[in-house]
Amino acid sequence: MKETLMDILCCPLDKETLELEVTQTDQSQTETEIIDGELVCAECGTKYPIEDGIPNLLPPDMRE
Amino acid sequence: MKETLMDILCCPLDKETLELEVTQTDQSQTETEIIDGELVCAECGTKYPIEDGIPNLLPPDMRE
Amino acid sequence: MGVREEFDAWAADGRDKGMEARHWHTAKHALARMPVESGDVVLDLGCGSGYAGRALRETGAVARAYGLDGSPEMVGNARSYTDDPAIGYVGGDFNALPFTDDSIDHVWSMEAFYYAADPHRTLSEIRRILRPGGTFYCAVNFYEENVHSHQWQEFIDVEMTRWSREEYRAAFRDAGFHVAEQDTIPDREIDIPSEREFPTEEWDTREAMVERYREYGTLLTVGVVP
Amino acid sequence: MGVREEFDAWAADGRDKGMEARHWHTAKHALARMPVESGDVVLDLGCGSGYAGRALRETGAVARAYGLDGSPEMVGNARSYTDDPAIGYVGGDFNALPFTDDSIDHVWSMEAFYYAADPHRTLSEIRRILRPGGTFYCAVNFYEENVHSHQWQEFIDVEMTRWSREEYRAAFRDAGFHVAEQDTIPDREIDIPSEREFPTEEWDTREAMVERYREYGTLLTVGVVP
Ligand SMILES: Nc1ncnc2c1ncn2[C@@H]1O[C@H](CSCC[C@H](N)C(=O)O)[C@@H](O)[C@H]1O
Ligand SMILES: Nc1ncnc2c1ncn2[C@@H]1O[C@H](CSCC[C@H](N)C(=O)O)[C@@H](O)[C@H]1O
Repeated sequence: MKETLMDILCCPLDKETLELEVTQTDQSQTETEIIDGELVCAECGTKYPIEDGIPNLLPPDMRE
Repeated sequence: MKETLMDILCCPLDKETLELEVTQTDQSQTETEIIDGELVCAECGTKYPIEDGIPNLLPPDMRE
Repeated sequence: MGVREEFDAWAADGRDKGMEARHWHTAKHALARMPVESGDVVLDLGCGSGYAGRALRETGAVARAYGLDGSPEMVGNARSYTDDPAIGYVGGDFNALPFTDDSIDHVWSMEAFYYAADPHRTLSEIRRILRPGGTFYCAVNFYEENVHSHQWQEFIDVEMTRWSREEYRAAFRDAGFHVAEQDTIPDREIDIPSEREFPTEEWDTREAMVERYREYGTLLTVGVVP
Repeated sequence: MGVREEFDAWAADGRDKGMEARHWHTAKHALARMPVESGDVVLDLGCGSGYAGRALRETGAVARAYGLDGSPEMVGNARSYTDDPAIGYVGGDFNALPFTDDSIDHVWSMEAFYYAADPHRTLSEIRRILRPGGTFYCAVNFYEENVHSHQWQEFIDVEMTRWSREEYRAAFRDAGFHVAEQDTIPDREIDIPSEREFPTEEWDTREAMVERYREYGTLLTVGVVP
């Protein structure tokens, strides 16, 4: 995912702001691609994984 | 024209209420048809003819 | 010459019916998209022969259908083609619509809007008479991208506004509409002669005729009142 | 079984591409109608292979295109088909959209909406994330009037909502949308075998297949946020 996506993303549960924690990026592209990391809701603390460049914002109970 | 049309008609110039003056009707239909008459603006007094069942709401300067 | 003289002449020599037949090819597809409910009141601006209102009534789609036209001869013809008491026709001009605010559910107009003396004013008049959520279905064959329509002005004694797709969207928004859809509807029904019959009186090449009808067809812009 | 398991399996065995090919026949006509401007952000709900966003970007129609899907395998496939930096895909569920209020210009959804666990809630989520004037283009082949679609539920392990045309309009309005358009878009491209090849594995009669594709096609309902 690109960081520009953060402009419009929010926590699916309470619609509050997400904080981005980056573990791995790919700088080879024009815009930096976030490959691995986590999105954390500033309000409820729920964590959403970013894996293989894709943020998974399924509510935790639907993830598995 | 049918009298129900009066629900939505107004003077094209100032959008005020029109008053219906009926000269001739046709009662042979389910709903009375107004064949001849006049529509008069309650505000500006402009008169619009009803002829052969058709109200002519063209602004006076466009009538001829 | 004005709208009245020009189109009174068309109506008098039967061109209202000719237009109806040709326009129906694409108009019916646009009409079928209108989100009408059975209690609705629909108004056809520049109704010509008045076929759109009759079609909506015949399918039972709407409660009442009105047509407005600047040509008394057109309105007279339109009235003579039906005796449905829920259909009415009135003489009137696009610049000064004789309807009260919020009184109409949906406005339809086919091949007529661009004759408006002041199209921006006509749009704001349409917005005024529509209720919130009401739509304006504006269909035109004469528009900028349709290069084959450009010469039409030569044959008609009323000044025509030739907007592009984008200009239609912008003008709708300026008048306070949301733009919900814009589309070109192909005319798949018009008979296009085989290659060896070209050039015809009207068309230099078959490609041009195919492009005019099958590709550019009718430009539909749908505005919704917030 | 849920959306994830069902559609992860579809994605894993390549059915995302098969759907794209079939759905494109009608989807492209609906997409072409969207009133997009070049700065717009569009979201595809239940994006599958993600073709809609790619198409809108390839024609230069929009600034950014995002796709959301409940199946991580689908999203993974979709991402692998493009490296346009203005396209992004996210995992997520229709019931809890991870987008801020008023953040999206237009929402697109093809053959996906009716899988929502609570379609009324999904509509109000869509309305929440769209800006005023934003549109929801909702395209479905599975709907009440399309009798040939009724048996599809048997083959899919996710509960499907089968609304009629009128139920779609009513639900959109309940969620606060204005309904701007409703249409059935025929699939003119699917190959329909000649009479003597019927019955086929899927179709008893040629008439039924013609009705399914050429007549019922894809139901499109367009909602606009006031
Ligand atoms: N300014 C104006 N006010 C009212 N009617 C107008 C007008 N300018 C043109 N018209 C009417 O618009 C019509 C255009 S011809 C199209 C007729 C019909 N809608 C059809 O599809 O066949 C004519 O009947 C003409 O009289
Ligand atoms: N509740 C839900 N939330 C998110 N995605 C869902 C969903 N229910 C179904 N989907 C997704 O919707 C898609 C339906 S298949 C259609 C895919 C694509 N729009 C196309 O036209 O080909 C699947 O990818 C499925 O995973």
